[in-house]
Amino acid sequence: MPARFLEANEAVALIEPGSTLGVGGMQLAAAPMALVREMVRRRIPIARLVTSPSASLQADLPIAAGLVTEIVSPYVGFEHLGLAPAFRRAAETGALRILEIDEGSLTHALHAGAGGIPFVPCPPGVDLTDIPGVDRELFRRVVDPFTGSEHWAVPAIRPDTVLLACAVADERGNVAFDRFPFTDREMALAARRLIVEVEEVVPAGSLADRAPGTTLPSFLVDAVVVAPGGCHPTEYPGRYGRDEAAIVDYLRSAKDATGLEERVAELVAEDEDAYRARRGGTS
Amino acid sequence: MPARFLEANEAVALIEPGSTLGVGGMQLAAAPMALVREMVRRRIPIARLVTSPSASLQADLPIAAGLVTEIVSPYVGFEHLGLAPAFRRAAETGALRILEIDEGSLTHALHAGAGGIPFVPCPPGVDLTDIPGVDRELFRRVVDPFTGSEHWAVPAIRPDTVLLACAVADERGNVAFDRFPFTDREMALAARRLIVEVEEVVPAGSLADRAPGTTLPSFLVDAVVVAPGGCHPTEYPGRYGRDEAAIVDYLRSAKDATGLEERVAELVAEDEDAYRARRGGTS
Amino acid sequence: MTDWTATELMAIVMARAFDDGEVVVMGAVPALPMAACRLARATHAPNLEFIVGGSGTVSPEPDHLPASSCGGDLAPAATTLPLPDVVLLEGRGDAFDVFCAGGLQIDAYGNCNLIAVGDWEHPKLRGPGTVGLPFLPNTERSIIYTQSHTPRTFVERVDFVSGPGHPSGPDEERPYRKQGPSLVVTPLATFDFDETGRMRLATVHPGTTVDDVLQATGFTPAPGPEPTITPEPTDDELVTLRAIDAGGALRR
Amino acid sequence: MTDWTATELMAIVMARAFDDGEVVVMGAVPALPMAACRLARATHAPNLEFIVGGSGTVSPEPDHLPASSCGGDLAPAATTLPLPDVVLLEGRGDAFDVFCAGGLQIDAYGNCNLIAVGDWEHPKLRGPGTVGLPFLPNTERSIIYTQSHTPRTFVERVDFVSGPGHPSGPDEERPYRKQGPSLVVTPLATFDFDETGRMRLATVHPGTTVDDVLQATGFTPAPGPEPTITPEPTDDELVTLRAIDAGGALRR
Repeated sequence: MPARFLEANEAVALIEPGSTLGVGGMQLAAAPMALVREMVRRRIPIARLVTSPSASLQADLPIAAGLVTEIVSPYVGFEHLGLAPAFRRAAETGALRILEIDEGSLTHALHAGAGGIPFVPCPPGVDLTDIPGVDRELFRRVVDPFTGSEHWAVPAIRPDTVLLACAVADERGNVAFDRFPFTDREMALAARRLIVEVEEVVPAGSLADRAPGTTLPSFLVDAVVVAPGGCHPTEYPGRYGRDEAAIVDYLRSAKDATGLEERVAELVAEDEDAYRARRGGTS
Repeated sequence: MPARFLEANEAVALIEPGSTLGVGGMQLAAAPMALVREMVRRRIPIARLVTSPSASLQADLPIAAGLVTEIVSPYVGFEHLGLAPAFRRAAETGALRILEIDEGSLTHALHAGAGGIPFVPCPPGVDLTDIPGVDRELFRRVVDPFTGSEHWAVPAIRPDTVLLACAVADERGNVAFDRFPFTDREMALAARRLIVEVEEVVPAGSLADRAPGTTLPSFLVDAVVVAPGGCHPTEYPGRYGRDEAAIVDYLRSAKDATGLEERVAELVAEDEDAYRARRGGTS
Repeated sequence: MTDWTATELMAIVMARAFDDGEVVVMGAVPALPMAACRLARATHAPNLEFIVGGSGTVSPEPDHLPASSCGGDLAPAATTLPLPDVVLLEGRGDAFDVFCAGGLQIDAYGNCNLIAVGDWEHPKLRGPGTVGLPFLPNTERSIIYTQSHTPRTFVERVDFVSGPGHPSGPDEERPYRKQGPSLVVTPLATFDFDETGRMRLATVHPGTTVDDVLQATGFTPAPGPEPTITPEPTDDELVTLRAIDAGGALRR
Repeated sequence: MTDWTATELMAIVMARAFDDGEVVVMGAVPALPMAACRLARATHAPNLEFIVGGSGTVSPEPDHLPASSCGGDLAPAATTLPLPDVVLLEGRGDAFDVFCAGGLQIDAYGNCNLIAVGDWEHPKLRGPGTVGLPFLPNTERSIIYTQSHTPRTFVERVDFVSGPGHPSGPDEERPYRKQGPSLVVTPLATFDFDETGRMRLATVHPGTTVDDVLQATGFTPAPGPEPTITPEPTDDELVTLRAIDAGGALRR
């Protein structure tokens, strides 16, 4: 069926409270913040948050709002701008369970989830770290039936719902990425339910010239939310840059726990239109 | 290092006799025939031929020439034009060892080879077929350490050399696919040595606008051979169609074994320029 | 209009079997299932989507019916999935609704064989190979079609299962199987499956008798309701199909 | 010219350490290693290629040094690898020559820690996470760099190994390890590694004393040849670097 075009509040209502949520976007780019903000406004609790190999505000904000019980992420931070304040505090106080994982194991686990592959033996590398030793949930030993050698393995990951930011949707709900798909397509293919925020809608047929691997057909997309500039304060590569002042402001507010709480309260008190008006137009 | 631009005869000389060779191209499209023909002319023996999920002449011709000991392929045929005569005869006479595999298991095995992943447990489906039961080399049982359930698994596949057809190379040896990459990129990433035939060479920097997933950087490419129309008689999608008359002619010649032998002898007696002149220009 | 070909009727019968909103996958030699999908989209199933084999094209609408599943003439398409993604989704098992498949042999339980007739080690006829048929059980249901309705094609038991059908006995456990094969379409007739998973004759095409069909079938179909006559193509179906098949691929 | 910054010197030292034809990978906050790669390409290593983190861009040449590894300003690039392909190649282990990495903690054997200072369950400082550092042993060698040369960063033993360095004893078997960490670059000095895999002081930067470096280092480096003074940037290196760093990212 063609994807449905929904408002952000309708779309995030599809997230089952207490389920596993995947959020796309990498480092300071392409975070589906319009959807994440709406989820925070509606205070939807997330049992397990799965991120891209590197997440920033799309992980830190829901953690700041106290909505996340467990996280599967190889990185939550703000690159040159600093550490992730809510993630860090929650980790240090024990308020957040961290399922330690690295970029490779996560990418392969999502690929396995996308393909009905039950688990994946890990390539060399992670076995020389302390990562697989801290938790038996994501890493277990397996014997290669062809060689007899032993490896760490990770289970397939299939988030119940995945939130992504894409560049455009056509009128039928096919969506397209721009310059960098990151691991967002793997997460999309692994999703049981996929919600995509897009910068704009284009006529049906407009995506026909896009290269394979830069689009997702509508039958994989459950809902499309039109949210121009919705990645703010992260960037959408090639469309608009990140708002570093807004990110720095967020990080500063986190100097104490109440500062972050105020930020979350501020967000909850307004809708996305008000947010967009307040921050001014980056798009 | 930037890829070297070589003549076809120099490039195929990189194939170690008796090694594992991967050949790209899917069904009747994008078969790297200029390279395969040159390999046949030089009578390079292949211990194990690994194909895309569906191969045609790039598999049948080396088999017709008696160069192939074993094949790993989910399909060798000519779609609407008929069965693969040399493959069929060699299978029926026992002259060729077939390592039975399906599209999914092969694609996952190449992906594993590309990623240093030792083996892959198979998704559901192949376990309900007779395929895993006929040979222990490509399929063995493995227990999922997370659930305890049993699955078939396939080992990683890394061809010693891979031959592919791409659309273009830039002057530094970066290469680009056009409309359909098929599984050629997986095979390229799994290759220990990669030889690419291209339709044309474009200036350095020309591929900068190509989408991720439609190019391969030069450091993955060992040799580039410029061979316009080199996929003949298969097509290069979007550049030229297949020469069905030439394919049908090949299939007809195969009515008896000597007919195919004559075809191979004809090919060996001429170089690629002469071949190109004889067939006339499809490009 | 009555001058339709058996292949056109097959396309029309398959088109009728698709529901709106379904996602259909097909493999090599896609003209017939592709015609069926496009006809369904043009009539009762505007939201059906279909994926053409190795190309990964999604619902392409070229001005003719391509003979190959990987050709450059599979354009334009709304989007294109890289083939490895199609493979992933076939394994995932909840992305596709209908798989259109066939075989050198098709048996009474809907198992398909594209690998070998006779003993696998010493085949009488070596087929091309199975490609994606092992993924058949992962789609919600499958439609089997063949243009060769003979006792050599329709056998009691395939010599090699390369595309799994229904379990053919209580000892066969298939825990994740979905509906499995639901329809078989040939130039002579259509079959469905009874509750044991055995094929039974559903309809015979106009001009064909039940006896013709049984003679051409290498096994005894399960008993079932009296076969009916396959409804002829309507004028609307034929006109629409021929606009899709401007090149006459189904009329040769 | 003598008005270079410590960061510029670090970029120049790293650039000198690259060989022509090598393929370099880097992660988040790429300005410094990217500057080094571009400087190397512009001087002695025209065929060096580098991949910038999550973007997958190969040898991008924008008119400045981007602060983020995933930004749209990483353009133009000759080609771009999808991130999942970079991950595959990192696991394959023979595609990349040099990995540029760092850590919250770096220990005497070149192990890096981006995960947790203190006990993992109750960390004193929780780091962002390890991203791709577990793939460090799969590149031919690695260059470790950090702008924080303090006893808290340079420790005898990291609290958590998230980026493997040299085996730190005979009981540690690392069968597929390659050269491992080969160079450490800080604002004060450079280190290499002795045959046991332990870090030793190689050069101290102009204006810094050996004592300064030892005071800033939380472990005793292995004995080795007398440290020399890091060669100052040449005029050519500085001019070329500043053309690459038009935005002055390394001068702040």
